[in-house]
Amino acid sequence: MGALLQVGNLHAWYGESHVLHGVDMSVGEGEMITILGRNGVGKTTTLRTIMGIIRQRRGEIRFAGRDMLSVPLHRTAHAGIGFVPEERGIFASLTVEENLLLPPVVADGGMALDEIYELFPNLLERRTSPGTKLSGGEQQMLAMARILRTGVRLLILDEPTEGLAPVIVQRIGEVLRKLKARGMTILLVEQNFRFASKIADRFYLMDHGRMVADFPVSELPDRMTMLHKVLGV
Amino acid sequence: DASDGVVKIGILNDQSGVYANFGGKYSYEAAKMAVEDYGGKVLGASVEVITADHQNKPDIASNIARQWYDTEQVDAIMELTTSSVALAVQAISKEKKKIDIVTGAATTELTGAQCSPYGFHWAYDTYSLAVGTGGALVKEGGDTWFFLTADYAFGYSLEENTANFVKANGGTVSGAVRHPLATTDYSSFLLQAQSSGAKVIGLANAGLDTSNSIKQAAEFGIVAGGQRLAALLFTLAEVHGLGLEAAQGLTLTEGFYWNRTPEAAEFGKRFFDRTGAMPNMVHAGTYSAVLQYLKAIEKAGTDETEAVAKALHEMPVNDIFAENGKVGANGRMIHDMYLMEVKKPGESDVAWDYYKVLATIPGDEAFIDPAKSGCPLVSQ
Amino acid sequence: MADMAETTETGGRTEAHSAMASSIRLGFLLVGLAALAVAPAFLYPVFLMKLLCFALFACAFNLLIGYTGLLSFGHAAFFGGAAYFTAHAVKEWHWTPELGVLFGVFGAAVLGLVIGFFAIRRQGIYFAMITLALSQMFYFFCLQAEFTKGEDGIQGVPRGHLFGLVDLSVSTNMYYFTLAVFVIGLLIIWRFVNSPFGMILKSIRENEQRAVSLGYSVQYYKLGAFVMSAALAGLAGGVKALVFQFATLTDVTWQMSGEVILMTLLGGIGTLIGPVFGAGLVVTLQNYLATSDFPVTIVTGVVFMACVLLFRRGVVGEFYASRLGRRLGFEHRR
Amino acid sequence: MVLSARGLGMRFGDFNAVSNVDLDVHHARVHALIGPNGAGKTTVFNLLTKFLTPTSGTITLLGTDITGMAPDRVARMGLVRSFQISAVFPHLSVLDNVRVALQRPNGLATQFWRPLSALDRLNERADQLISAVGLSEARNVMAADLSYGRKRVLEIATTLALDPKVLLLDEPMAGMGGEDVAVVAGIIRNVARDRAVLMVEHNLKVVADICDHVTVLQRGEILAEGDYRTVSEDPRVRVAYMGTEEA
Amino acid sequence: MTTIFGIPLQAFLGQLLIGLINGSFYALLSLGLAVIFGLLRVINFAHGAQYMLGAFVALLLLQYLGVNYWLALLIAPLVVGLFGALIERTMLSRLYDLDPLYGLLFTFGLALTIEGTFRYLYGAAGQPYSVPPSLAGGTNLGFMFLPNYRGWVVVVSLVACLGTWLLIEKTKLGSYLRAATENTVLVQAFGINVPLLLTLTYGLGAALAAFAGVLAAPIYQVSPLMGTNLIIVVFAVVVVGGMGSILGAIVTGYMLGIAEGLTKVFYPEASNIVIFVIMAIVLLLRPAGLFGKDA
Ligand SMILES: Nc1ncnc2c1ncn2[C@@H]1O[C@H](COP(=O)(O)OP(=O)(O)OP(=O)(O)O)[C@@H](O)[C@H]1O
Ligand SMILES: Nc1ncnc2c1ncn2[C@@H]1O[C@H](COP(=O)(O)OP(=O)(O)OP(=O)(O)O)[C@@H](O)[C@H]1O
Ligand SMILES: [Mg+2]
Ligand SMILES: [Mg+2]
Repeated sequence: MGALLQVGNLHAWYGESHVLHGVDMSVGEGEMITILGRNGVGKTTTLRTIMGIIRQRRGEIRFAGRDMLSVPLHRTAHAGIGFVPEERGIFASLTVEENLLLPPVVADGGMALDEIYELFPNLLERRTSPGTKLSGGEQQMLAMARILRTGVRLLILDEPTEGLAPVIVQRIGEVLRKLKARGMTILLVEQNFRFASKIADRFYLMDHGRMVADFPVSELPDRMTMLHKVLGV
Repeated sequence: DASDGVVKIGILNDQSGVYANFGGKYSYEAAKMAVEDYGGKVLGASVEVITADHQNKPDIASNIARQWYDTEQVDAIMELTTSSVALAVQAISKEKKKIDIVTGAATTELTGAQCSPYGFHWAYDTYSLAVGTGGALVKEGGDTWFFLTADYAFGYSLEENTANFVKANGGTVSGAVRHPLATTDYSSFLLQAQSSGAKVIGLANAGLDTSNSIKQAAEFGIVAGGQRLAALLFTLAEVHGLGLEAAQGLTLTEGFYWNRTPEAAEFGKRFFDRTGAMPNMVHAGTYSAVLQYLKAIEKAGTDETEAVAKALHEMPVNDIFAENGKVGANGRMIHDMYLMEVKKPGESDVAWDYYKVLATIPGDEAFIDPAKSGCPLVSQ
Repeated sequence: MADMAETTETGGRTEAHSAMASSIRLGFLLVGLAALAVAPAFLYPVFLMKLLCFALFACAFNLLIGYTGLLSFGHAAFFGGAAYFTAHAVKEWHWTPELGVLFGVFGAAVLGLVIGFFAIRRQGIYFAMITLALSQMFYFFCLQAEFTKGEDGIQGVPRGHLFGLVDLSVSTNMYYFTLAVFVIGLLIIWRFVNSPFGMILKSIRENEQRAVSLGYSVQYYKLGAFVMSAALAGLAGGVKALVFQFATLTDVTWQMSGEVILMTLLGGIGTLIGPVFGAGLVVTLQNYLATSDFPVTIVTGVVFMACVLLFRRGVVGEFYASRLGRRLGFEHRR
Repeated sequence: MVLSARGLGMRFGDFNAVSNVDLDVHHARVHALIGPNGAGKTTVFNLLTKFLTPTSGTITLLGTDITGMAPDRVARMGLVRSFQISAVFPHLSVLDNVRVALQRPNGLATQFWRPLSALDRLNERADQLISAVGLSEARNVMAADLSYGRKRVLEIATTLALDPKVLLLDEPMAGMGGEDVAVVAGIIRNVARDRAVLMVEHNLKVVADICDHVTVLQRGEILAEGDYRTVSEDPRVRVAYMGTEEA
Repeated sequence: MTTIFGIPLQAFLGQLLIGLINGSFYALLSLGLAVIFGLLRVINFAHGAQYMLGAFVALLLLQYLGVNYWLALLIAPLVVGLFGALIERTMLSRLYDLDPLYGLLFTFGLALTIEGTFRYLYGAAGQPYSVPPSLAGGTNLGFMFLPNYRGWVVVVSLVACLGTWLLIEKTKLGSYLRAATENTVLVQAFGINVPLLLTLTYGLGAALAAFAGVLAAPIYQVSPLMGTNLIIVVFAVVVVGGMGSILGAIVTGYMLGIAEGLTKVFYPEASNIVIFVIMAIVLLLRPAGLFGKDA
């Protein structure tokens, strides 16, 4: 069986500016992958292009064997991909609970509401307040929690730990591990290297709109000098 | 003889805006009928009618007027719906020494302070409407009045003129309520009018405002309750738009009714064949103005402005519109006006047969005495 | 770092480019002015004057929408209001034309201050609706006020003698007076936009909150721009009253506010001379349609829709953005 | 002491976002405000800069009571903040972004009669600021075209342009790559030499490295205060905020 | 006799009721505007034209097909709603990524076109549409003669307003709509067909306007101009209410209808500007409007 997500020679543009210059990557079923890279190399763009949010794209995107290039944006989720954007995208006019219940369930196997509240007690406490009245961290939790209900197979996360307190970061790490244990596939962009290094199975290193390295966690120690040079970590 | 071998008449009015039904394209049609009826030629020169839509904008109107006079050799401009346009174009005509005959605007200013030696006012004005409805109706027994007045100069002058005639004829005015222009709902005002107990409710407004007041008065059972509605500026076209069901019993004054005389009826039918509507006083007035203008050229033996204006001032007007009409020194064409009542649905047997003529107001009563008009051209 | 190097290079090129661009622009400007100077020989002067008045009006409007992002739906109040003020001052008080026009400008500015005071409390569409509502109030005022003479309008306004010397009832004199006012108005707008103040306006349009946190009293800047725009619209309206020798209700209706938006949109929002072209097109179109069988409102409406859908940048804006325009060194801002 | 708050409180409906917070910010010191998400840090910032009006308490800036003042006035008095979500003028170049910030303090904001070139005299200072944050190569790039991290750096540069007496930074390092973090930490350290800095930051390494004083907030109240070592050893802080992780 | 501010109590009650009736139209129209604005961020300038279209469709249905009022009350909103949906799908939807002002300008052009076309075809003078026979006549309430039809207008508009409010605030569909307002792309990424939702919304808004139009047809002359001036007043209503809330639009609609009605008694000259004056005052005291959420 091939990879769950297969990306080949992917190009993408913002208007006339060419941002992705042939991204190749593959994500196996049940894997947790982290994309590393400096600011502005195109990590977010990669995720958005895979989701189909950026439509100016060329190349190959296959999900579970299906060509995604021609799939309209609102069908991507139904194919089984869930997305948590960098800016979180909490809806101000909806309460926390309405936010939670918003994305339609696309397949069986999603979490129940109780389970979610158990994982994120803050949300339970504030379930009736408007979404954007949450603090930054609470919003991040809500954004993740929201997707867990839907039963998607691949979870795409853009910098889930940005702006979060260390305790919460730890908690998110735990959640991600639990999700992985349930068989969910996770693709992650992360600036917080320390966090990423603890949970990912495999890494891609991105530069100038391309993947420049690809290695499993086991090779991490050997790669440290290189990473240090490129990322400054 | 005609200076350039052709006599050109411009019909300038609103053809797409709020007054498009009042005169509009049909006035152009009426003008063309007049030319045809006259034989298409005067003093051997062919007569041409051109038209433009001023969109109710005085600046567009004056641009067109100037261009017509300066570059298209237009000899006279007529119709000129809306007083701001009529006054502006009359000023230009005066400056350019050209003839204008207004049939579409109501303001008495045209033959008052802003009169012109070459400017004429046909058909009607606010004064004549007030005399007709205010004066004649009191004699018919409508002696207590309540006014529903559009809250701007036009409304005030209609109300004031009418009230004066009501009082002069022994009637009383029990009150008035001012409504803003383009109000949609009149029920508040109508209730006030209803509770005043006046016999006549005078509608000193125009166009859609009047239509809506009349329609809602019917809804609140005002006419059925015994009060009488008098519209101070309302024409056949609008009665048609309102329908007899709502308009029945309404009193109004017009300068023309197609079914009043056989000649008028004959004209009306011909007009109807061309337009699908019967003429009102603006259409018939435009017909009359064009015809009279051509006759004046014939009489003067030239289309030169001074001579034609002189002839227009001197000649009596006799056509389907006016009987023994005469033109005052201020440019006002003085003719009879008619007080009408709108028939009930059952009383009307022919299509467009809407009016009963209640009274005829002789021209000398209906219009301001030129000597008292305030026109500087008249020795007071 | 390769891309950075590239941007610096482009930066350098842009500077050389912009030097060339400004000389080309200057060339265009001179040609345009020369054309206007000799135009009365070929075109109808009153028509030209009307065009210049509306062009200035549109430019004044554009000052607000194009450079501060505020869409006013009530600019007719300033244009038509000033026409009334000027007409009244000249006709009833016998002021000289230049004083009459200044009075119109002053009146429009005061009106702008009042309307602006309320309107700038909200942004975007709300702003548009508030200006619309308040200008509608002003319309009702004009309708009922004594001095406007209701629907007759103030008629027969004398053009008088400029500075007591030049007889403006001579068409050519009036034309060059109008042209001079137009050029001065345009210069004022140009300077205003390309000034330190203009820079702050631009930044407010970009990110209002940030401007506040940098210590700018955003409301005052917006109000300043609003009053400036109102005053210039008043300048156009005042001159128009002299050109046509009347002031009527037409110029204070909300349809007029819509028209000036159309002019600006058609010519190119945010371009200095776009509105001039837009005004030219609309005025010509209206004049032409007056004698055709086509209903004006439908055509106006369709042009409006087409403009928004198909060429939002407007005639001039599209030209700037086109290959030729860019080759000539123009750049479109928005 | 340049900025101080006494008994600061903020209610949203029946929710107490901030209650009874006393805060003293001193000249030439970097003061960190940390705490779990939702503790009320951003709200405290909003209160101090007057973007929100406190439901109770007073705020004093340089000896003046600013509790009832408008935000732009407070900014002009020298209290300037950055936003948690990056705030730049997207369609202005990096240079213009900084120059806009410089205009007002240099009295070049209201001149509508002067040409734009009048602003050229700000270039020198602007370039200094731009190079101080390492954006020199991007000087003529539009802010919108910068990556997220670089936008944040630019924002700090514009904030510094006001030469504020008190600088409030809301998570300046969030979303920043490792190399930028070090640079920005250096910048902050540097600017704090002659002004007061109050910052919210979750990156504990940065807090440990550059902050002189730390206030820990929890549920809108002050949980602990002191230098980083004292605070980080407080067991309550470890439970509520830091978790088991080492900085 | 009891008097209030010098007006007999009876007359006062009558005027209050009339204000409520007019408020019904304001409420229906501002509700439609609020729905469209809330979800599409478009100020629908064509709302007045769509109101007029509703009345005209009813009129034409009667004239050419003999369709009665009750059927027209269903068919006309449907027809106009479909027309709106078509416009949205083919044209308006291309403007969502742009400044919301373009939506305003587009619908302004649309309004001109629709009104111009009807003026061209049917002239500016009104045409009559009669009250349905079952609602003809009136009831003497003691303090006034209330035409039955007007009573019906109040009731039916209340029902329509309440129904719409429930749909948007209390249903799942409503929460999709509200979310889509804020971040179309993300809602789509969650698997919801947002373009379809928006089309439906615009259709719904237009249908509400048309519904009000059919209701108005028997009261006012059916004229191409009937919506032109109304729309500006309704804008003011919306500013007073604050665009954040659907409920606000409804309540403010009724309130201002009543305020206007009372002005017609106490100071009739000001009755057309009273709403604008209230707007100015509200803007001074509460810039976000009476029910607006953003301060
Ligand atoms: N909307 C946009 N329009 C034009 N260019 C953009 C846009 N968004 C991003 N870019 C550019 O595309 C490039 C890649 O951006 P992207 O957001 O994918 O970077 P990133 O790797 O996610 O960075 P970060 O770690 O800062 O989030 C950057 O150079 C950025 O300037
Ligand atoms: N305008 C508001 N209305 C209601 N509640 C609010 C409002 N603003 C903030 N809150 C609530 O106040 C609490 C404090 O929020 P704040 O944004 O200050 O947290 P924070 O400490 O900055 O968190 P983070 O580190 O996640 O940014 C949160 O629970 C939030 O939900
Ligand atoms: Mg990113
Ligand atoms: Mg925060």
